[in-house]
Amino acid sequence: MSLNTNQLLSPQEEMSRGSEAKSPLRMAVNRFLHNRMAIGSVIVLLIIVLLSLCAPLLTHWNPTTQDLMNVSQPPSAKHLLGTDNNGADLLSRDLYGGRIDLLIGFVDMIIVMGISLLLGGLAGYYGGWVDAVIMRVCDFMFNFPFILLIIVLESIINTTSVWLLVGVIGITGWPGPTRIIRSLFLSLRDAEFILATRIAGTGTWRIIVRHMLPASLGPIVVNATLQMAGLIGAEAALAVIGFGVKSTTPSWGNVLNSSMDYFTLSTEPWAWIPPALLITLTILCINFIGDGLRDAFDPTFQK
Amino acid sequence: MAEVLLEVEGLKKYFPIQSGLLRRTVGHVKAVDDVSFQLNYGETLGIVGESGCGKSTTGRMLMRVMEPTAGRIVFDGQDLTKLRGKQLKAVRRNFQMVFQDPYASLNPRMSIQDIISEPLVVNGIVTAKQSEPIVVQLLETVGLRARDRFRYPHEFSGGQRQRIGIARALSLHPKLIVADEAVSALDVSIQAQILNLMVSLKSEFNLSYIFISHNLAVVKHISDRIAVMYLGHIVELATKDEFYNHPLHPYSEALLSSVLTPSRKVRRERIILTGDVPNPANPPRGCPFHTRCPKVMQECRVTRPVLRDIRAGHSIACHLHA
Amino acid sequence: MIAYIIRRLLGMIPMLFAITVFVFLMMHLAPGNAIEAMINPRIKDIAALKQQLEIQNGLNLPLPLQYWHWLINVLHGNFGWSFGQHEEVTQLLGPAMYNTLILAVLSEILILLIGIPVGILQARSPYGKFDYTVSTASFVLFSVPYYVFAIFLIYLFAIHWHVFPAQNSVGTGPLAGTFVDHIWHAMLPAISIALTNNTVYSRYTRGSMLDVARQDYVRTARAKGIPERVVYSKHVFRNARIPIVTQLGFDLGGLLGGAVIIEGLFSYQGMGYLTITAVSQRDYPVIMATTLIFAVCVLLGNLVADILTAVVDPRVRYN
Amino acid sequence: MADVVDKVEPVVSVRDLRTYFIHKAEEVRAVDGIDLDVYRGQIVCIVGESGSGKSMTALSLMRLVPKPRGKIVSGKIMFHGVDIMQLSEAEMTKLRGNEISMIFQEPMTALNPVLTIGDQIAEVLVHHRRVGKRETTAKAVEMLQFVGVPRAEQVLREYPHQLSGGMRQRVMIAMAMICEPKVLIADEPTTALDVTIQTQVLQLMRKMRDDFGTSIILITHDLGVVADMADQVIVMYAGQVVESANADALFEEPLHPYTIALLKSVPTIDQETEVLYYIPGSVPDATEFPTGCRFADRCPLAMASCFETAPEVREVRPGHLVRCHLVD
Repeated sequence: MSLNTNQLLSPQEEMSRGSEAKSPLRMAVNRFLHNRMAIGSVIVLLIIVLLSLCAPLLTHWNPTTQDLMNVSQPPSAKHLLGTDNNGADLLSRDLYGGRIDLLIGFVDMIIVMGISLLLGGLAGYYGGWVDAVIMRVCDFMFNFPFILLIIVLESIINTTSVWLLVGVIGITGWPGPTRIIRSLFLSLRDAEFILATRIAGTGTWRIIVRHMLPASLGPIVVNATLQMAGLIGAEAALAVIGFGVKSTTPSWGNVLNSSMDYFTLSTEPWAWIPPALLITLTILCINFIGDGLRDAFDPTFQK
Repeated sequence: MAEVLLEVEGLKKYFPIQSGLLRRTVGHVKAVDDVSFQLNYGETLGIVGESGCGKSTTGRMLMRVMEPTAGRIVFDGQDLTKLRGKQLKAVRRNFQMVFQDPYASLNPRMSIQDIISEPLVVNGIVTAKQSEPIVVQLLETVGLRARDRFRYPHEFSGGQRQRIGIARALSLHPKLIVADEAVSALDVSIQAQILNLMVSLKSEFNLSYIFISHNLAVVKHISDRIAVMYLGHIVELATKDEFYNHPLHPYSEALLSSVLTPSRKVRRERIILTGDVPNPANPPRGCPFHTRCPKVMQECRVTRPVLRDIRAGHSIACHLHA
Repeated sequence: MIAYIIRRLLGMIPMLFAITVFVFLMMHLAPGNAIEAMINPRIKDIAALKQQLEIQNGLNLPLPLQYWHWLINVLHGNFGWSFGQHEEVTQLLGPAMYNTLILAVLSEILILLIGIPVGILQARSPYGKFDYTVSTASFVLFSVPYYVFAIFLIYLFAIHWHVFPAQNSVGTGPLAGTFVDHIWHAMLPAISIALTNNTVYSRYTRGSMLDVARQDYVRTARAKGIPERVVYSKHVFRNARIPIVTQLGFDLGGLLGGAVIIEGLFSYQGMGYLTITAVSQRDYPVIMATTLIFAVCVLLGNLVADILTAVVDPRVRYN
Repeated sequence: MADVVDKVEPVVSVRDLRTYFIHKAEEVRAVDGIDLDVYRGQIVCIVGESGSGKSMTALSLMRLVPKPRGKIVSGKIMFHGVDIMQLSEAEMTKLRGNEISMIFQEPMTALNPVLTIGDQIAEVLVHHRRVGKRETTAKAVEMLQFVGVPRAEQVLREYPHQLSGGMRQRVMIAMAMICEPKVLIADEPTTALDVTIQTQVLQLMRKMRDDFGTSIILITHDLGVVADMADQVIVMYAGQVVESANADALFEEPLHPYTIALLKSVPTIDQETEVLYYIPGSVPDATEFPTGCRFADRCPLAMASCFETAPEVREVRPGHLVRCHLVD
């Protein structure tokens, strides 16, 4: 067994190495890149993200400046989408507003998935009492749905700061994905290829990192996108019943909420249709991406 | 050469049956109940039996991936059931396993190179880089090409995957390989390839095998000694010739008479057993086989016969031959 | 079956205990206590009054003892006094629960009448034109948040066409307060809930039907010469409905607890609306009551789901 | 045994049956030109390895090829002088379970888990015989007793998961035989069962043939089962029949190199062999069969011509058909 590796590799073999090695991950990436709806959604989503990030370049209106002399203006050259009940420019509120929703969607997705991976992973890998405890906590959390928990927590914490809202959503959103990740790990734990690697003497850490995480990558990523779609909508859901961030802060939910009166709804469609469309479009794009990811990771999945 | 490699004594695996509100244990499924045998260096022991007889559970306990309820597993002079952590890892490389399902036993996301070299790397024998020539040699040993190591499991057929599984098991140069239904999922023509490979590897690598299978013809082909299991017990343990020429336990007789041979000339007298294997959660009193045994006596319904030597190299658990 | 239900009900006790402890603690973690919420901070001798009231209300007792008193009260149906609405909490709960019940049942009926049949139709001829159109439409509809639906429904049905009211759970006029009036007011919120859920249920039904249609026993049924119509109604649907029935049970629990956002949006005076009002007034006794009832509804919903599953699945029934 | 076989006119006669799976541009030729004759009371075994098309042949005979991808593209399936390919779906439904029945490999998954055994047996009679409830129950009990299910009346009220594997397969047979069909197709009926149970089930199937004169098409990969049961044997490879003969003749003197190799590669308990014979390589991909003989690149006796032209089936001896260039 003292052969030099290089001697074993003929030039043809080296050549064929690239084309022959079809790693499942690379195949998944390829499938995703060939999914037109998914790629189109990625582009649209990027545009929405860019619009919010570059809001200062696109409009000179400050979204928080109120002008009580010019409330509820219809669209004009000055205010492309008119002004709201406080006289703030609606276009700039729509553009800046995306920042909060996208921030909540993205940051909370990471918080929620992080907690879920940790707790679900522990429960699924170790089983036994660890699993029992974590699952009981999950069951407990399920008795208080997400929105209810948030508004009750808000009444206790008594704040409308953006980061506190991010925190509250983050620490209430994990039970669902935790259950999913737990069952993934639980089924993997007894998979024959995991058994084989345990017999070979592989340690726990390596089994989790090298075998179980890659094997559950597909479902985890798909779940993360679904979570993100839900979380992006959460801010607006809270805002329309008056529990979102401070009403002067621009957010899609706040723009929507400030149009929730008979007069605005019936006569000023430019006030409420754009934020409604933006939220819907963003969620739609993320769902299409999630769908594309699922097809990419699991080509046998039948819709 | 008749040195003992593995000695199993009083091995048991009971799975609790829980019921009710407080998850109280109301009984046990006695998957493996008091199994003892020895395996010599260079020997192949075939374990046969029908589904649910406890043969796979025995194999998993030997591999130390399932904790026995009771009993000792002495491997090369060391009691495996007492070892933990680092000590266990140190002896672990001496026994490896080949699985039934060639599609489930290889990680679909790892290249063949990574799959075969993993045991070497995690045991600190070589680094991932150094392992390449070893992997090449192992692949050639099991009849695959060197360049196959860059490919992934989904690109191989069932038989080829089973070869990869064998290469992985061989990588640590184990003394014992437990093969659990290793050829059952394969077509006959492929099954023959794998059986031949396993036979030739045995002498090449000085291996001992425990070959678990429901197929008596396959077991006969590869084994030196045969253990027949029924409802968690070994009911007969004999050398191959003794067993196939003079089976003594009524269950073994029935089992052998049920084996169909692809020939119109051999017409065996069939012993047709009535009924099904009893539920292992609620095994019959006395001899586990008495509910189906054509030669049942009063004693069989009361006391369980123990496994004892009838003659050199042949022991059975049956009141008929007391 | 009855023994099973009793066992399950007893099994809920630890969870109920945990929930009540949680709800109780939540109130005590809240900034300020019930007394502060009750009295006018500008009155004289506030400290003495506070102390007096605290003793009166048992707030000076150790926490476990306070919990015990509270629990005993709750078990007697006494949830305390609403500071926000100056009424017994129990008085507020009655009408709110009635309204929420109407809304929940109405939405479930809409789901049963639309979501599930659409899914069945899709599964009968999968990958066809109808299936493709409905699948695409429901994927898009699924991405529309329910509050956006609600706003569009208000715009169309309430503002534009004046068909259904968009506010309150009862109206004025000769029919005010009748059952019909209640239903009429529950229509828009129920449709909003059902729209999103319908897409979920039709996808779910379709998936479950297609999954079952691939099973060996469906092939057996065909091999026995059972007409295709019967194969679907008897063999496919009876198996496909199992996960759907379970899900319906779960969802019913959630809906009975009150649809917070939708009720808030329509000012529909159900449990969700009551919670929102209480939260904005920091009316803790009401919050505690609604949260507790919500949790109990979810638990009962789970129980109903399990019972329904056992009814339709003999494998569960016999284990 | 032979006295039950009536060789006048075949009950089932198949000519040039082709069943393909079409998905996008790919065409999987699962069954690619099968001829088959089954006489009254005969047990015909179709033997082959996985991917040989034997199960798809069975489903084609029932016209139950999985839709929408699977399709019988050509062929004639004569049942009692009627070409069932010409029947409407409604007429075919009347035939299934009544005149031609089928049982499957996994008795666990082949029975509906939410219906009682009684329901599942009764519905066959309800749809084909239109008899009353009491008569149905009586008939079901009788049939269950006939196939050796103890406590038959109680079993009628039980669900599949309450029975053992062997009992489930007996129930399947009872269900398939309750209308006393002329043909029973059994697709690997004993593969999922233990050997001692296999013996019971095979014995039961023989009894069915003897008592009802039913013709049985038995599909299996196990040459032991073939030797035990068959009157006539059809060996399939890559969607085609490679050899077809009377069972005694086939085991006495197999002629196709594939049949010979297959028989040699099975370990038996009757002889000792140091090294098992084996067939190198694996079955060709059904989307692109070679132009020549499909077995050529695994065949130890392949000649140049085998790679060029595909051999036709030839009657080498009376009743012994072989698809091979070597046997002329």
